[in-house]
Amino acid sequence: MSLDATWVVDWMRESARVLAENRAELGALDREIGDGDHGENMDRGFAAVLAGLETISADASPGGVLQKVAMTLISTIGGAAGPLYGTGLLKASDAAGTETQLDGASIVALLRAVRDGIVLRGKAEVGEKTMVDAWTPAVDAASAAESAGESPGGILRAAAEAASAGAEATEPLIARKGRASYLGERAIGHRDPGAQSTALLLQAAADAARNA
Amino acid sequence: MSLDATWVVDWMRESARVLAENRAELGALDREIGDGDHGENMDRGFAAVLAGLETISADASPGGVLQKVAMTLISTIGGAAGPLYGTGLLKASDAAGTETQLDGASIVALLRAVRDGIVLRGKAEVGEKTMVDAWTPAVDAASAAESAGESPGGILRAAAEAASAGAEATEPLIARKGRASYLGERAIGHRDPGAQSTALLLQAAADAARNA
Amino acid sequence: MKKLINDARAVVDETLGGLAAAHSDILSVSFEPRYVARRGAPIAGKVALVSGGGSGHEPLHVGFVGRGMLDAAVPGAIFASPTPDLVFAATRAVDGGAGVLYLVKNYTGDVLNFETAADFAAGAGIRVESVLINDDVAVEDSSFTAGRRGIAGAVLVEKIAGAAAERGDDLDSVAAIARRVNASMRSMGVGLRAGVVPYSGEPSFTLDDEHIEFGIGIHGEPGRAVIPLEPADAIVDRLVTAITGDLPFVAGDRVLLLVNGLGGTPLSELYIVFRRAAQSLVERGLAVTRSLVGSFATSLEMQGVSITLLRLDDELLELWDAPVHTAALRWGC
Amino acid sequence: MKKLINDARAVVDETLGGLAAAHSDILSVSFEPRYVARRGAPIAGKVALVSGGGSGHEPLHVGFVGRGMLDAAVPGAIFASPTPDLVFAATRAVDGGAGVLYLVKNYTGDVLNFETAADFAAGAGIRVESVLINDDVAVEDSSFTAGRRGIAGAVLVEKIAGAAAERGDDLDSVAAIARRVNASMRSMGVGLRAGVVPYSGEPSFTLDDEHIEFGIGIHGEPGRAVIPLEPADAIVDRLVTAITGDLPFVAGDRVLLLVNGLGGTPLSELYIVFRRAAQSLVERGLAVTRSLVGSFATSLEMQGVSITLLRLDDELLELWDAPVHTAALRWGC
Ligand SMILES: Nc1ncnc2c1ncn2[C@@H]1O[C@H](COP(=O)(O)OP(=O)(O)O)[C@@H](O)[C@H]1O
Ligand SMILES: Nc1ncnc2c1ncn2[C@@H]1O[C@H](COP(=O)(O)OP(=O)(O)O)[C@@H](O)[C@H]1O
Ligand SMILES: [Mg+2]
Ligand SMILES: [Mg+2]
Ligand SMILES: [Mg+2]
Ligand SMILES: [Mg+2]
Repeated sequence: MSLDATWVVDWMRESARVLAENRAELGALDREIGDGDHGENMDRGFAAVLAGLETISADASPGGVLQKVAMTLISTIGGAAGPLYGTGLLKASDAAGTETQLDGASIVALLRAVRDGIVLRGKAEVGEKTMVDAWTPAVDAASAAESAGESPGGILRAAAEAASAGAEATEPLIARKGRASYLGERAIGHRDPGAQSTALLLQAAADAARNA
Repeated sequence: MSLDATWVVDWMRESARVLAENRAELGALDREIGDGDHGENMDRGFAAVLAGLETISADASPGGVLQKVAMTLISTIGGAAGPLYGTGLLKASDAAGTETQLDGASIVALLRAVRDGIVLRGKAEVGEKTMVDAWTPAVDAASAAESAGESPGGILRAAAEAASAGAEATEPLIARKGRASYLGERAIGHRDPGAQSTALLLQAAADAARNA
Repeated sequence: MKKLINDARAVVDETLGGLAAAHSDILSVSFEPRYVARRGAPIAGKVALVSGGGSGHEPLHVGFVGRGMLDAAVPGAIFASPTPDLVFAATRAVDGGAGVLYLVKNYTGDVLNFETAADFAAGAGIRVESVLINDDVAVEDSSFTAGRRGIAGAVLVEKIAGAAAERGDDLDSVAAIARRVNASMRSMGVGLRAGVVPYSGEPSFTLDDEHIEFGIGIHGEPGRAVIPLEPADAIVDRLVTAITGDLPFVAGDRVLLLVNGLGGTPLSELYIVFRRAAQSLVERGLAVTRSLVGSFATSLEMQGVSITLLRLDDELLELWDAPVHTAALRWGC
Repeated sequence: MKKLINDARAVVDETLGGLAAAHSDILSVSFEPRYVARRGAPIAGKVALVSGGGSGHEPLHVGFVGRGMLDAAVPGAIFASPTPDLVFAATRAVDGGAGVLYLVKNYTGDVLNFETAADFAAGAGIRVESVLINDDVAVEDSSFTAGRRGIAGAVLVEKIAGAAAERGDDLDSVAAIARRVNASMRSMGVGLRAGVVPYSGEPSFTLDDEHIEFGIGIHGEPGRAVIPLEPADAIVDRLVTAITGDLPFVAGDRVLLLVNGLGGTPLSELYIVFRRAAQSLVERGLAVTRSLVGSFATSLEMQGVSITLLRLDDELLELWDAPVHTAALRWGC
């Protein structure tokens, strides 16, 4: 079984939907330990992505769609999340190359490329209370699921679950990167907004692969 | 029976006390239909008067004391009330002249001079919701009491009662002078702060003549 | 009450202390008697401009002392007109022999106190002229009120009359220019949330979250009505309609547009207001020839804005553009 | 939420619309792509200065575009760094062939977005240098944080580097001056009440009536601690101690003292703060050689203040005094 460009398009549509739905919640998380704009930033970026999907050509590859999405995010999100998600998806686009069908191993490579792109730009390590704390367990879980012979859908569901757990696990942490790092101990008890948006994005990826 | 400079001094001391006590209340009245500073202005002015009384010479006449008080008020109250009360008391000082003892007729003349001084400066007529609405009935009541043969103390008590009623009677009025005039109908239901401070001042005058 | 102050009664003196420390090149502060004078005053042969009024409206008037504007400002207690002895002291300090012009916002207290000061000055042989500033169209100018209030338009009168004095006009001429500016301008404001008077700790008025005071005064005095909060453009249109209809301003007029914050309004909102005001004036055929945006005549930390429109002619324009160097307004030098 | 706005999402564009209408002599606004450029840019042979960052801090940076300061400012959404394509568009619009200097406040978002823009510019053959501004001593500069934040000191860097570019310094020299200013200055602020972010309608933090945030950031980010509200002088002393101890500033230093309002603080309070800050610097033997008081780097209508201290040398002083003509800062012309 494999996923094609339609999955990427569905993933982005679903992402736009859930980010709009969770705009206020992400904003509230960011207000607690940041500057309150994360929900607005993500919603603005994915609304632009959604608009851009209208004009995607029918024969676009998964990598082609991802590149367009990445460029849109870079030029619409702003803040820290824009370059981070943008670079991540750009790297994912590179990883997907010109393939038209993504098998399990390609899916894992794609997720790993996102994570590595984010780390490349943001230099955050695991445990520093950023979106990396959702991406890294997600990549690990995806890799394990693939090794265990799961389908692409199963791999994405494993990634989504791990990202969600990873986001939750940022709550007791002290932040070392981003705006929340200024809080010291006062960050404890609050979930990282970027880790939470990552969990939403990966849940959207799994939901878009519902039947795969 | 008559009143001397000691009465004027006691009147001013008592005024300083009750104005300090009613600072917040006068401020609240002025906040409703003015700019909220009347309590502060009166308290500042009479605190300065109180300090000035320390250095009054033992042989000062009532008119002399009133002149010093008037000058102090003019140079410390500011706002509308400063020149109005100041001019009023300056005229009262003129009315008292060099007399050392004020009989009933002199007391009435003194009160009338205050009222006339205020009207001269402020041009307010009765019914325009200003301190004139307390002074005018006070002067009329004092005059009537004097005609009826009342003592100076009795005259001042009559004036105080009428001023108090006059202040209360400003509540249903629309203002035509001062800051409250901008309110139109919205001034209805609020007591004029200057009329209220006049009522306090005349009550202080009566209290200072408690035994006369 | 949350304020960066020490003692409610020391607010005015300590503000002046900071002003003196920050702007010693422009002005000096006398604390006893209390007034602010232009550095170098008196200037022999120059008409001296003196203004003042209650404090709490900073930078008005103290921030407008300096070259090309005021020779002295006399700040009273918060919202209370200064007393005549202080105005007189300032008058004596800055009179350069060519007479003194009082610029007085039309409030009973200011009028009476400056009147008395003018009497003192006359007694001391100083020639004084007074010009009343009453630009606020919120208030009906009728025998049923104390007359129109003076609000942010004071800044324009001070700037332009100051320039006239600086170029050497005599007292009558400077007074005539000041009266011309006053007669050629109209203002009106709205209040969203009151400032808190330091000595009472209470807001000067209260409004719920859905209402604004249309026609607010700079002491928090009420205006025409409490109306529902609307989008900025709708509010601006109401203000512009009231202002332009009053003079009236007509198509072809060149105007100066001042959008003035009342103390607690962020600059971004002032520009949003300016944007619509300028649009709406252009729609009416007026030419917005000069602009000023900022918080110049405030009411403590009140949230709100006022709009002032001045009809310009060549002379007023030239005087407006003339160099000015004060704490709050500076150009050309 | 009570604001003079029309649509929460239109706040930035409409603010710029007002800015363009009010200051067409100084600047022009491009809406699509969105940036503000100095009128007359590009200026051939002059190093161009570009800054930017999230909106909501007005007049920073858009109010500092003009002669002797920025060639372009790129405002992002409220509190969100602008995207690289916009910074790149502004870069292309103002590059006069002598290279472009990016002045970037140290926030992860700004750093990353300007970094990408610099890559784009390199690709287009435009030489770009970047200088990070990180004056806020509230935040520890350690490997455990994203590093010190850039706050009101940005105004000083923009003014002084702008003057260096104006006198014809080359890119490396202007960058060196900007770095010198940044290295010679320290800032810190306190917040009393948060601004309300238009799109959420929520205050960016909440504090009860008895507490303040000591070391507040200009996005309402927390600082060192929530402490009880104290008299202004005590708060100022805390800030001055933190700031002077950090560089450190020592007796004999000539300094520029900037007291910056955070948006909703009345000018009178800024002067009260200035008064004590100047006193306390003098007590430490410092010479307050230049002063600036006003709301320059704000956080919507936040109530609070920041203090910035810059150690001056003859060259910085000369560049500070050089003519500047922008919407929010003007002298010498
Ligand atoms: N250096 C970094 N590496 C990885 N993620 C980061 C880094 N800095 C910030 N982030 C992520 O970005 C999120 C904030 O994004 P957003 O609110 O949109 O931007 P900003 O902080 O500029 O307002 C944080 O919650 C965190 O997950
Ligand atoms: N023209 C006037 N004639 C008589 N009294 C007046 C006049 N104008 C105002 N007042 C009185 O002054 C009072 C207000 O005084 P105050 O608050 O101290 O001054 P301000 O109005 O300048 O703030 C009013 O309540 C009113 O009684
Ligand atoms: Mg954020
Ligand atoms: Mg009053
Ligand atoms: Mg008053
Ligand atoms: Mg942000």
